Amino acid sequence: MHTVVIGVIGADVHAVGIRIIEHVLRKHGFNVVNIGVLSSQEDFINAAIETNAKAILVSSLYGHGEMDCKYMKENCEEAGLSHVKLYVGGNIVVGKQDFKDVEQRFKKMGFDRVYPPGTDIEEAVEHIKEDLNTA
Amino acid sequence: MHTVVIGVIGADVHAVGIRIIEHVLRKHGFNVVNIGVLSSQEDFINAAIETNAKAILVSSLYGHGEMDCKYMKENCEEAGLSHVKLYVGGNIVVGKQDFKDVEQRFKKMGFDRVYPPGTDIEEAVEHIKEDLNTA
Amino acid sequence: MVQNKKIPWEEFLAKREEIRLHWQTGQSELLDFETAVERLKNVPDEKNFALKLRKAKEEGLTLTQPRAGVALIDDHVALLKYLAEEGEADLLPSTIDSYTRQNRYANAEDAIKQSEKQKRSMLNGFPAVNYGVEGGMRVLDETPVPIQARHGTPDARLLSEIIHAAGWTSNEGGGISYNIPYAKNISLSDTIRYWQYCDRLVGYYAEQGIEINREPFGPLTGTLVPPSISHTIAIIEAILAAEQGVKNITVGYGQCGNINQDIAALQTLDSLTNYYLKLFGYEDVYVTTVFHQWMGGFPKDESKALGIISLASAVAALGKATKMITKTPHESEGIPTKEANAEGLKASKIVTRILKEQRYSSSKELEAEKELIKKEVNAMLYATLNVGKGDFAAGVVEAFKQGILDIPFAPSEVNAGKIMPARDAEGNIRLLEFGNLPFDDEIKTYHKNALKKRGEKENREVSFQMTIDDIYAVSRGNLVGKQDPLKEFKTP
Amino acid sequence: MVQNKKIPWEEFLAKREEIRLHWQTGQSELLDFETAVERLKNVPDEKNFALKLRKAKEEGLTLTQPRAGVALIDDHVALLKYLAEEGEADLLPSTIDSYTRQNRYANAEDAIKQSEKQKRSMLNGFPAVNYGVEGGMRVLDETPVPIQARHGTPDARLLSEIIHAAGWTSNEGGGISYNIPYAKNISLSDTIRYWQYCDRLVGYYAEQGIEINREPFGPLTGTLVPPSISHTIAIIEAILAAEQGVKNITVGYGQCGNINQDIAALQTLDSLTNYYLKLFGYEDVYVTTVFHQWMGGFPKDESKALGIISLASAVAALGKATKMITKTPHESEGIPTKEANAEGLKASKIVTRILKEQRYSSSKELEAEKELIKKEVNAMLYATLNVGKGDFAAGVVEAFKQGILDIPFAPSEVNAGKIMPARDAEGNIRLLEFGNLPFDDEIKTYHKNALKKRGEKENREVSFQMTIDDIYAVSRGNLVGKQDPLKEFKTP
Ligand code: B12
Ligand code: B12
Repeated sequence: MHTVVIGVIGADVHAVGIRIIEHVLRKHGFNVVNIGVLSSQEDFINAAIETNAKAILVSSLYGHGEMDCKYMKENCEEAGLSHVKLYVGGNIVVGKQDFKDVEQRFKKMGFDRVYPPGTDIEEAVEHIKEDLNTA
Repeated sequence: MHTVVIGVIGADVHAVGIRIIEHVLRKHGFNVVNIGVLSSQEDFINAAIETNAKAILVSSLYGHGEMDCKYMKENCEEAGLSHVKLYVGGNIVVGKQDFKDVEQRFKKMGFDRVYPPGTDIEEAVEHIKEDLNTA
Repeated sequence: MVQNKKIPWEEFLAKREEIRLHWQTGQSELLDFETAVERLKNVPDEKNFALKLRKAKEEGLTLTQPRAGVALIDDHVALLKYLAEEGEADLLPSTIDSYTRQNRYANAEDAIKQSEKQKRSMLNGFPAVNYGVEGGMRVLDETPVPIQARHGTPDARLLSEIIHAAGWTSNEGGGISYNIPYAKNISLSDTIRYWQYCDRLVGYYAEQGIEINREPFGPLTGTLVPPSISHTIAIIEAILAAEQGVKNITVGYGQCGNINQDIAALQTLDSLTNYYLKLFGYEDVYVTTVFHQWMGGFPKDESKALGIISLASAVAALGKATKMITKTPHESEGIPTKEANAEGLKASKIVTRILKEQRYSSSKELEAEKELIKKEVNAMLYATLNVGKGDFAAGVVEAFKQGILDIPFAPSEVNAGKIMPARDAEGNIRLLEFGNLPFDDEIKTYHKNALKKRGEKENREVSFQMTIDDIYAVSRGNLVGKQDPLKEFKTP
Repeated sequence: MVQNKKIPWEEFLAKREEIRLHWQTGQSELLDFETAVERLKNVPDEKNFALKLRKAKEEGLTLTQPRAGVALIDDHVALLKYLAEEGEADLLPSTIDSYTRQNRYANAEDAIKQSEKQKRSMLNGFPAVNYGVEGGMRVLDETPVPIQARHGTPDARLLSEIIHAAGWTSNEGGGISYNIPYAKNISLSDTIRYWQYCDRLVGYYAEQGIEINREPFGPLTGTLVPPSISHTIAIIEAILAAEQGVKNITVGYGQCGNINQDIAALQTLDSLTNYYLKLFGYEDVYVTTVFHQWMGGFPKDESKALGIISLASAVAALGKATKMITKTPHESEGIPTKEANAEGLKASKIVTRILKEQRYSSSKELEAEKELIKKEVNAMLYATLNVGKGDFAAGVVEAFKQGILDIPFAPSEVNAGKIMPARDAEGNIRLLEFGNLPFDDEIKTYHKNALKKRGEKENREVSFQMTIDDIYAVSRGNLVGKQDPLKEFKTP
């Protein structure tokens, strides 16, 4: 049973999506650590260390995601979490932007997978299973 | 008191606008000859000859205006009505087209003034007064 | 004198031979009844218009249907496909061009050629007669949902033959509704006879076990038509169709704008049509309703147009219309692009779906409006029957002559044109001039008082100027027309 | 223990000194009361938010107001101008960014710099504290209609000082509504105190003859909140504001989706707020209402989004909301472009204008829903007052602790989070789990029966899965969430 850390980063209080993500991941048999809204990078990293998580799912809805996620990969590596997969989704930038651009920016920042607004979480579940089982 | 012939050309049955045009032109003191809907070029020309009209207002709503108005200027000239001003308005082409193009096409066909969809008839009244008094 | 009597079969067949000569496509062997019946029997249920309407009514759904038609068949097919896929249209039309509507097939042929040359549609619709049964079959085969011909053709006999033989299972029109708003001086007796033919054709197919839907054109001139008037015409056309053997009829109504009046209209349209059909002995006709989104002048702004489209959709859904004809953000400008057409469809779709579980509650105001509509319809129907000496077909001709039936803003000279509508203070369509409508004093007083109240509220006289203001109102963003005090007329 | 008592003036002034030190812009001389009062007195009537609302209510109009805010002031001004001119917005906002909302002014400063460099807004709103009174003045002076700050700030004291001194005559927020949906673990006592301060400030200006509008944030989490719960919070916040001297209050409500429930909610929001204000001794408060267009997840398709926006506008107009906060076709994606924002505004505008003469008729169903809301609100208010030993401020803190007040899907740990909503068969929001809400058996049975009926209709159990389906429903084009039978969960 894989452990994944989920939460909403930065000064973001959108609480609905993460609750459903938790629910769905649990139904799929994951051990889910939900650190909730208004979580800092440190909160994610500490939770991942403590629970020996294999993946971190960062949710960001409110638009400041790009700034909040800066150096997250580097900070993970520094904390010894280079092996932990990084996912990000929600409305991760300000405004309606071309998603290919956005995806590239976040991949450059070190995220393994980047999801556009309104992604069906079931879709991501398939990816997580894939990524963690081959890892 | 100037006489103007108004009507709706071709196989077009849109009857509301022309009725209001008649009403407004009357209020402004014109002698209005309304030949109604489903009028051919000949109907317009005959009415203008009979009533010694100074202007013909062609209304076309249904989209076939461009075909219905072909050679209208030439036919007027042939009938000895070179001096009669030609106006056209309504939804005179098929679809939402750039109006500048449309205007040019109809001016080339010999129309003195060309009006876009939904033109306030009061606006045209000013033009008609201008054109007929200087003519 | 035209009569409401089923056309004898031999007479029909003789006429048919004649009509097939009107244009070369009439001679196609695919028009032979055996072939046509075979073809129609092979239309799958999900592409049968009549069946899809039945299902929707049972489920309480309001289906969406656009207007659409272009000159060239390839483009027409692509357009319809797009509207079904991207626009999620539940039903498809083929709007027929205006030359075809006037039986000017040679003009249409020219325009097809011109369109090919100029690579853009020079026609405001699809010239179905010119493309013939083969063309119609292709359109149906390449699209995923039922198809209906929508037009405005006084004499649609050849057109109707062609589309049904092609497998199209619905046809819009009627002897009154495709004459008075669409013609200048064609006799009503003629158009009623033409449409009796079209109905007889559908009746024939019904006898072969093929259910084809027929739809009188509800909104008429689309311009401030009081519900009772369009209802009366719809009910008469339903009766005329039923006599010829039509078993599946959709009666229509165009949005007025006051929600209470619109819901009252939709509810009574269904109940009264059923009531009078049964009363006059047509027991087994399946009746559905169609709501037309605002049929008058639209605002130029596309977002505002979508606002009106969505509002109309809410009314249709709450009033449980079986289907709804959608408009587009390009309405005020011209025939829409396929994208604009799909936009109107999608906005409509979500609103009807969101509201599908909801209904409009009964209220004092709703019941009062329904009562008024019922009384008015009843008065007009009985007066029509009376002057027809018990026959609706003869009655219609005479009733129009006398102004017992009268449609505002109609181009037809057959129409008296003596009534004048205007909105009351809440935006209900009332009458300013009654012409010769057979209304009693109670009804007339009701209208007069309603308009008087508006006059008082706006501090002006009740007059034709109100009507003019109301005609412009929606395109300028209001329902009840505002007088423009800046606009004073001066003589030149 | 926090109490519902007007803050003594000396205490207020002392606090004020402290707060002005929170960020450098707090030290501007324009914040001195004499200057600020002068400035506010010179705001022309047509730019006074409170007065424009009064006028609209008297005329029965529903005003439109967008959300809008960007990082850079030039862009912000241009944006607001565009929304007033092209979008025809009746009222303007300045939506404040999320760093400012968390009082992280240094982060905001960074983001302003980054935005300048990258030439695009890196903030989700306008950082009004960083731009100070001078910035706020410029925004008001260069735009044509009243301006309100809209945010979600638990501690908005400095922000409120700055915007009012700049001449902005309305402020959204409240000690509950800007805490529970917008924070994780800030104490309610604290946020109530912070907002008592903001209200006291408005009360002070009122004493100087300056009418400033205050608006509790109605929709809370925007996610399946039953009307009685948001009403209860709105009424308590109105009472808390009135105690501090606020005289012009707009209570709010977010569209649920069932029209009957929405209209019942709008009508009771107005009547109950007035009733309880008077009951508790606040006689001279002018109450208006705001309707929020659908606050949950939107569909991706822009036409569909406009469909929902227009439907919401119809409800607002029929329910006679004084104003309406509009959404945009970009809602599901991100902060809208100015064009998209104007599209939402224009669609909204025409619908409210078309319906301005119409009202929703009373019906059995409407009155039943109103009764239910009234009973529930009454139960929650009295239970709150009871645990507060007669004091609403103390009562709120205790009521949340005990779950007597409970908001679904709130991020705050102060909130019990024990209730669970779901829609009934007609799309009304009902409760699946009541937590510790002080409802009697009659009320609970009503909810249970309603949900049972839905369960029967859909042939499934009443459970949290319904709630999840309902959360997704509108974004997928329905109101009542459909279970997806294809989607079976498998364990990895
Ligand atoms: C009402 C209406 C109908 C009614 C007409 C009833 C009747 N007999 O009058 C009905 C339902 C019957 C109808 C039928 C059709 N219609 Co129609 N109709 C309209 C609609 C909605 C409003 C027209 C109207 O009455 N406006 C109110 C009056 C007051 O305004 P107006 O007509 O624009 O006229 C004013 C100004 O334009 C100006 N003006 C007009 N002419 C002139 C001329 C001059 C010289 C000047 C200065 C000014 C001027 O002054 C007038 C008074 O203010 C318009 C779309 C719209 N505008 O929103 C479509 C529209 C005109 N119709 C259209 C079409 C295609 C048809 C049909 C072919 C197909 C169909 N939809 O069934 C048939 C045509 C039948 C035929 N053979 O003509 C198209 C035309 C498309 C194009 N040009 O690309 C339109 C634009 C809708 C659309 N976007 O598709 N229609
Ligand atoms: C409800 C809502 C609110 C509520 C939130 C209540 C609460 N505490 O939860 C309230 C009203 C309080 C609110 C406030 C704000 N909001 Co808001 N909000 C929304 C809204 C309408 C719906 C969000 C939602 O609950 N959706 C339902 C859930 C189930 O879906 P979801 O959140 O998208 O999550 C699903 C998927 O995206 C995916 N997913 C999410 N994260 C991740 C991560 C990974 C790794 C994966 C694989 C998948 C995934 O799975 C989830 C479950 O299916 C959205 C717009 C929309 N989507 O229509 C705006 C929206 C998110 N909000 C927005 C903004 C700007 C704000 C505010 C700043 C301003 C304001 N409007 O007041 C404040 C922010 C406050 C703050 N500090 O965070 C913007 C963000 C803009 C941007 N990114 O450019 C949006 C997009 C609206 C808009 N277009 O302007 N909001």
